[in-house]
Amino acid sequence: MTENETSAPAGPPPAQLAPVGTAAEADATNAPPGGAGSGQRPPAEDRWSRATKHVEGAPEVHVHVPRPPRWYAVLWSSKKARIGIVMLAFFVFIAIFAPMLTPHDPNDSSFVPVQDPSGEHWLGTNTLGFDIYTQLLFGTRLSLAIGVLGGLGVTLIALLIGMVSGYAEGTWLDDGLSFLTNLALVVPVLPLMMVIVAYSETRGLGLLVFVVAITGWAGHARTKRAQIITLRSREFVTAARFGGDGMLRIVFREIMPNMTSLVVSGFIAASTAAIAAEAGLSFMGFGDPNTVSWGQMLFQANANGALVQGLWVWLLVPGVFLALITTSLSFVNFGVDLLSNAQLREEEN
Amino acid sequence: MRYYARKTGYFLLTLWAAVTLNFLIPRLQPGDPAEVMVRQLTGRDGEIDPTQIEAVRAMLGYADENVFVAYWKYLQQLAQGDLGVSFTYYPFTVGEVIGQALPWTLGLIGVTQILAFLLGTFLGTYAAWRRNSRFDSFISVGSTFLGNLQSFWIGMIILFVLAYELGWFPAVGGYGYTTPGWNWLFVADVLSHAFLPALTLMVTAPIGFILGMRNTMVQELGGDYIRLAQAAGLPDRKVALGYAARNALLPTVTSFALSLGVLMSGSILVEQLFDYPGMGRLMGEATSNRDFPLMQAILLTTITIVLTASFVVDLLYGVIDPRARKSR
Amino acid sequence: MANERTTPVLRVEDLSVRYEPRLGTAVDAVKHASLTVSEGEFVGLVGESGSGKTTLAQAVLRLLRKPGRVANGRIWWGEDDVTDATENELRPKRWRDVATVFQSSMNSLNPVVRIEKVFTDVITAHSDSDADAAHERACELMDMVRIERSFLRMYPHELSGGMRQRVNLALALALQPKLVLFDEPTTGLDVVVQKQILDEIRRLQAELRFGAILISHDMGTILDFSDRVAIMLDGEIVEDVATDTLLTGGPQHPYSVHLLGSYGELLGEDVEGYDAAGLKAVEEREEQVAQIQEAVEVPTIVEITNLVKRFERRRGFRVEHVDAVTDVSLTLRKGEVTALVGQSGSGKSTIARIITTIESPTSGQVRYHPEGGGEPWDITRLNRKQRRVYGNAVQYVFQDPYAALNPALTVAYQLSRPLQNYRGMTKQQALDAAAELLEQVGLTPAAAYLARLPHELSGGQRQRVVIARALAPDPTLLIADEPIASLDVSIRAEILELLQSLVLRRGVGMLYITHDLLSAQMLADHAIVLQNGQVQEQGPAKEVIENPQAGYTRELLDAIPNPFQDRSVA
Amino acid sequence: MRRRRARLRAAAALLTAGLGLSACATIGITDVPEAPEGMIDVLRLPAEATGAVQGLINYNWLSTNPITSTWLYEPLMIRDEFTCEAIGWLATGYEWESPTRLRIDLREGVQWTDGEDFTSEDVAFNFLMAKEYPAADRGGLWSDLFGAPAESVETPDEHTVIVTFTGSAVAKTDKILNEIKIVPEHVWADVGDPTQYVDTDPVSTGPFVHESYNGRQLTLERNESYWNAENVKVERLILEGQYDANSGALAMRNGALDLYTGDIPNPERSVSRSGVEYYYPPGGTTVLAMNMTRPVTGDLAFRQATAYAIDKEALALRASFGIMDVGSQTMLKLPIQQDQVPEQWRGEEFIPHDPATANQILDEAGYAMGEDGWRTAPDGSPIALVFSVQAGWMDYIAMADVVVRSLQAVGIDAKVVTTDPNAVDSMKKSGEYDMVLDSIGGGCQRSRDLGGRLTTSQIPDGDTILLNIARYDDPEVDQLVEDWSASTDPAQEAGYLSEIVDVYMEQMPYIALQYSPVRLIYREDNAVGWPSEDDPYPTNNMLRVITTLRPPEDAA
Repeated sequence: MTENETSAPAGPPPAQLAPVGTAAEADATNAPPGGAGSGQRPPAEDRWSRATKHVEGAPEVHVHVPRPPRWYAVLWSSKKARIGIVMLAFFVFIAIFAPMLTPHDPNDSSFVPVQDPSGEHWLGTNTLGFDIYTQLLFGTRLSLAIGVLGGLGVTLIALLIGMVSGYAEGTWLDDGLSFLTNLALVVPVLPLMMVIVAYSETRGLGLLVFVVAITGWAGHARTKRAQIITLRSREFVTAARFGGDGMLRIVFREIMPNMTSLVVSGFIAASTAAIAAEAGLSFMGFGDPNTVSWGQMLFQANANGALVQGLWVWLLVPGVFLALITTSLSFVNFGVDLLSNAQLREEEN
Repeated sequence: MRYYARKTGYFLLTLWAAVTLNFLIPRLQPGDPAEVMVRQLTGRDGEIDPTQIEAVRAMLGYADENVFVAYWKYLQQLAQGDLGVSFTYYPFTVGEVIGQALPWTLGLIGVTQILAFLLGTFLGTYAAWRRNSRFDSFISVGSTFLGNLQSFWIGMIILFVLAYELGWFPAVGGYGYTTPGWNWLFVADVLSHAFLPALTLMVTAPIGFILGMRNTMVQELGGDYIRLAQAAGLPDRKVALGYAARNALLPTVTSFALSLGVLMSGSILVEQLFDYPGMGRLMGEATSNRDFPLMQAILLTTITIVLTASFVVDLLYGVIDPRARKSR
Repeated sequence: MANERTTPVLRVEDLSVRYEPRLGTAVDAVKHASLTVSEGEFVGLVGESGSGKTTLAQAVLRLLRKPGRVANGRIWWGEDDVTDATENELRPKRWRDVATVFQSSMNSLNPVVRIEKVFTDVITAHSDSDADAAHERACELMDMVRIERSFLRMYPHELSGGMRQRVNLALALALQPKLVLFDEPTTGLDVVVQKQILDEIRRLQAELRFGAILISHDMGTILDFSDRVAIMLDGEIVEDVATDTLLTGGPQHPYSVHLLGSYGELLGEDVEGYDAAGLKAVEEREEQVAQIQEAVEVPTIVEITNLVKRFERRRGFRVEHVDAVTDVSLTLRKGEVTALVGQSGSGKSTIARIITTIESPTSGQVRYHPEGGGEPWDITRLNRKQRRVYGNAVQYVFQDPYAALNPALTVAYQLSRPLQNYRGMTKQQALDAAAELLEQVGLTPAAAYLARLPHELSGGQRQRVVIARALAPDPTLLIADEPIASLDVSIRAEILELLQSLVLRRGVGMLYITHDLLSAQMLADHAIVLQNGQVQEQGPAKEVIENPQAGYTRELLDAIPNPFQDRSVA
Repeated sequence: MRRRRARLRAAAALLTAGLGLSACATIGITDVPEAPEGMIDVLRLPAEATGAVQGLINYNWLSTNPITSTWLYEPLMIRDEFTCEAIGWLATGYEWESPTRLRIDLREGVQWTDGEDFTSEDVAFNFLMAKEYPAADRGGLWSDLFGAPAESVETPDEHTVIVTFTGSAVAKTDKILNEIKIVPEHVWADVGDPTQYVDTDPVSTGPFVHESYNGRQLTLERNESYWNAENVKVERLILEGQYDANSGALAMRNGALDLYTGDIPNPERSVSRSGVEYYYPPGGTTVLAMNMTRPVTGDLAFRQATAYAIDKEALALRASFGIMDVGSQTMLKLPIQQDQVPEQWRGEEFIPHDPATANQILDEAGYAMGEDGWRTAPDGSPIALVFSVQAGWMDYIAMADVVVRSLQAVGIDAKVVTTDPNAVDSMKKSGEYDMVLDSIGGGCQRSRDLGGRLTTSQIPDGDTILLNIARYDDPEVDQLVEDWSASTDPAQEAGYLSEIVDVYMEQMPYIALQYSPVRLIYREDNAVGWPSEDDPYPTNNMLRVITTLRPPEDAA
């Protein structure tokens, strides 16, 4: 959304006329009547404003620019999104400054195992001799990394398949891609994940991202396809075709900017799923034991009988942190939804 | 008519693709079933005995045949309804094994899914109708958080607290000492055993329905026909339930079928945790044992259930939504 | 009874409605509006989009939703002040005192229940009638709006738009309300259907004597129908006079003058105080065309011969054929405007789609005569290079400027793409050329518009950008598909004027597609009247319109209200 | 009485399910009738069938998931893995009359549970059945792996069986005696392929007979006519439920189980406070296998240095919470088998943790320390070893972690890569690895358990997993193992062992880390006489354990 004040000639600042996008208020959403032009110089078309010149005391004509509120303002306006952003910022802070928040190394297993929380070990140590607090802090890094990368992976695949198949709706290409998508939707994800993980010789972030992306794209591709189908029949797309633009340019340059908030919210949802998937996979023993992650902590806690040994913290805290980070993402998504649905802005608080 | 023919054709095509994937996915995993089996007998720290492997291999009778030949055989067997013999439960057939496990999962998942659907749509409807109320924010914030908890984690906590520490419920298994049969003793036994796994699933299962229903309902409430109904002075309850909820239910019904598949996947961990004798556990077991026939059959059953459910929903959709009847 | 007469069915005093969105600045959508409707009175409320008509209607119906609220003033339904009444207090009064017909006929009926159910719901909610009585009443109402009773058993989507709006009308009358509020009840409907519905409303209103408010942006309808007209501008009611006074005595407020004037301009009527010099007189244009035609032989651009387009629709095992276009031939020449007139479904858009190669013809030929002579090309068999040349030569002006511009991209981008694509310009060259184009369509200074996003432009400005974009590749033929249909009355004449000047100045040919014979008469040299895909009549525009031969043409002409004439005749 | 109580309980369960109120968790615990004086009422054990589905009744020990394979059918003899003596069971003794001829002397007076006598015909039937159906040949009697295949089976009298082989087959002794469980000829002769036989009504010789099975809970009753009935003091066994580390520990803790043989991490902390005892005797040795065909790991000096570099104490602490002892490089189970250690290695059974020595060996062998702190191979190429570990195996991962840290401490660059357990197996088969963990069996057929690890005939070819995964290749050792396998003279045993231990100590193809446990976690509320540190005996065969148990009153 470019700012137009800089390019507009001097004149009164553009006033906000109406809430944009309140679909029910057809009157209010449309552009104001004849109220165009820029201050002193009425555009040639506007005969009404020409007419008003003959009348003394006619109201001054403004440039009524119904600019929608800035995206960050919309995001911040939602209480849930606010909480989500703050929580997420908290996790990002931890991830970045983890080494400064703890004196220990997350891979250091030289502590006396099974210590109760103390000044030295805030959450105690686990049976393997790791400092739980330190591992918790450093685990944030992996969760965020997998969230970002997994979300990106899913979004990219979903975009490519969804957009192409949506734009080519009705052709064999779309039939093929849609079929693939529907198939991917019904194939049980967990066995597929297990196969992929089992087939790969090494474990690690890359593999997890791959697994998450390859198993998680279908639903997103479907929504993107649906969205592009509605957008594709819009006249501006036909106009771009008449303007001589090619398919890829139309899809990614003309159509995509109109579904930014959908893409973003899809990305966040995919990130959430990726973080959860990492936890699940790690819990089943498919993770990489060399990395410190919350899923890995849960797995170790479970495999080492944390509950029966009374090490509640070891099991509870990573689980709660996982839920918190995914919740923060979901909350942010509430705000993102407001971007595309102005009606919701008035609903939610 | 054409609509149904197309849908049926699509259903069959997807089924075929799923059947083929079923064949491929298990075979892609590394590991030799005989070795896995012997490893299980000897235990992890034991030494694998080549003589045993030889014998077990001879028993299971699979050969290193060409993949295409194997695929063709598999299709032929499948056409005859023969799913093969399970490696894990040799010499029982896969059919017998699944026959034992399926009712448990269908019972557990079916009941929780239906309960989740009812509870979820009810709460979602109410939250949407009373939107921006305390109840609404409580429901939407609470369910977001709960929905983000890992089901295995919830299960572990529930198991430990309710079963072991407090001892209120039996911890593991599908039933205890009672003899299976249609007597109320057994039914009570089964119910008490199903309670904890069902509770675990119920923490997260309704969340999708709650949020989905709430959102579509809020959307429907902005519709013109709602405004007209309000202008016409129809009672609130009628507007909420007869008008908005009725329309909002349509997309939710579609998601019902798909979420069945998700729930089945999710039940693997929960069933394992509670030693529940259902399909989820069986799947985990078949996978770790490289029990190809069993894995294939379970995947096939799962996919068939999901596909059939969405197929039925597709067909039903015409009944629920009059618009779908003609236009397609 | 005298007492009742003095109590108006609706009284609005000094009403202000304020939108206070949680984001952005608050807006007064309605400012100090006062309006009174007496029993049996028909009041027209006119104003352009964004003037606050609908907001006023919602407020009157007490259906305002957040973030809107009544900031000031009072509303009476009959004798009751309902400004602050609770929903429970309102409920028994609703639909008895005030009923309504909404704009969107498509969505205002519950899509998943049969129509009868909606009737029974409404009737039983307000009376003790049992199901049978309600059914009886529903049947009566259906009779009243002249729809077969069997339609009660149908679902809304099974009805056509006009039918649905009739149902809505019947529904509004279910409880014999004292006032019915019609909020643009015919928007989006076909011209002929529009007329039928409006006639129906008028007949019923005359018969049942309910008070009525008709909200519309269509000056003609309002003037034709109402006893009194209220004109809204920027949330204010600037004029509230009897229709006769408005037409004969002339409006008082300058805006009313402008509105009435630009409406009259299209009809060829003068309104006192309105400067209508914008459009060239038809005669003048005719002369020019005649001159062109005599001087040189006008080159043909596109030639259509015996065009047939048949759509196949499968229903079960049967295949139904719908002939959208049957045996149409026409020639589009340089510098000539051909009008294709017909109501929706007449096949005019299909022809446009075939010319722009979106659809392909079933039979018949569409040939393009390339510039600089040579064999004409069959547009269904263009090679890659020819396709490009053809795409360059034939451009399209869209109906709805709100949909035709990409909301996420700047004017500069959208204008420079065709320039870069067809004319091989660099980015900077394209920008300069884009600015020039903007000047040509009357958007000056161009720099002020280049960086804008579509939502920062008014409707007229948008349509100018759309036209500029169509001109960008320097085409020889413009296909203008209802270019003024979705614009406000006061802008229509201007856009027509612009199109006309472009034809004159640049000598492009134009296929002007419209349902509106009047605008065709103004712009076009040649007119073709289509019905159900068949040509009913064609010839010089002036002749076709002034002296229609086909019954269908006359029907179309009749559908156009002309309050000036009606009044003067009366 | 019993029925009424059950009804009450079910009502409580109904309430529980219906209202979610608390009820007794003991639902599912059956009442058992009291046992006679001096007997144990009941012992509760986890189910043996490992599967999720338990409603399929099959007692056939050859099937992949029998309801029980321990308590009904018995082996001929049980080898004491500590002393290496053979304990008589269905057979009282055996003798290799020549390396190709094995005589087995059967116990007299043994009856099948249907009253028929157990004879040599039964044993011969079992052996011949394995010939006809190779799938049933779990002892490898007729295969040519580890010794020659059998040729014929004779039964000179009712209590003697003689098996002749085509060549020397002494290495098969323990498999034949220990692994094969004898089934009755008069029942099984008619069933066709024994592996496909669904055995729902077992006729056996074991200490227990089946009483009831409801698809989940198996109740076994004492076999009154058992040949060793006087030593079986347990009236009933109830086998039910599958347990993992957590649930197993909890069930042990609250007394729902009397015995658990699965892994419970850190039993000292998790269970022993609640009156649960545990005994983890060594069952074998977990070793670090080095790929002898690769440049660095194939170098003796590097292997020796590695052996010194590894902090095995820390490793045992991490991997088994210090319960298991550090493994001896002699591959013998110390201190139990202390007397079997060859003389030349007495006192040097363990390679000490000595980084200085490790560094010295590396320096001398040309592994130069670079500027960056990492050593390079003698040819100057950088070292980057990959330690492939089975994913999900917590103790293995912990061990690998300690090993890699130890290596890094002496400047060797190595990293742990976790892989699917089956993929690790295929690495072992194909030899595509640097270092893996493996377990060397602690059995008494040492020519096979220790020797097989070093012979070229046991190098896997890629299809089947064999024993020599380090790919140790020495013709002399091949010959040694061959001779040892053919030896029937117990007196020569020590000499062969001494030579083979030399190879382990000097060549170090496998580096001992810690002993792998044979776990036994038990409660003494209902039974005493379990093996323990004070009363050690091997736990590898539960038949032996059950015949040692006594009611607690007896002990008092």
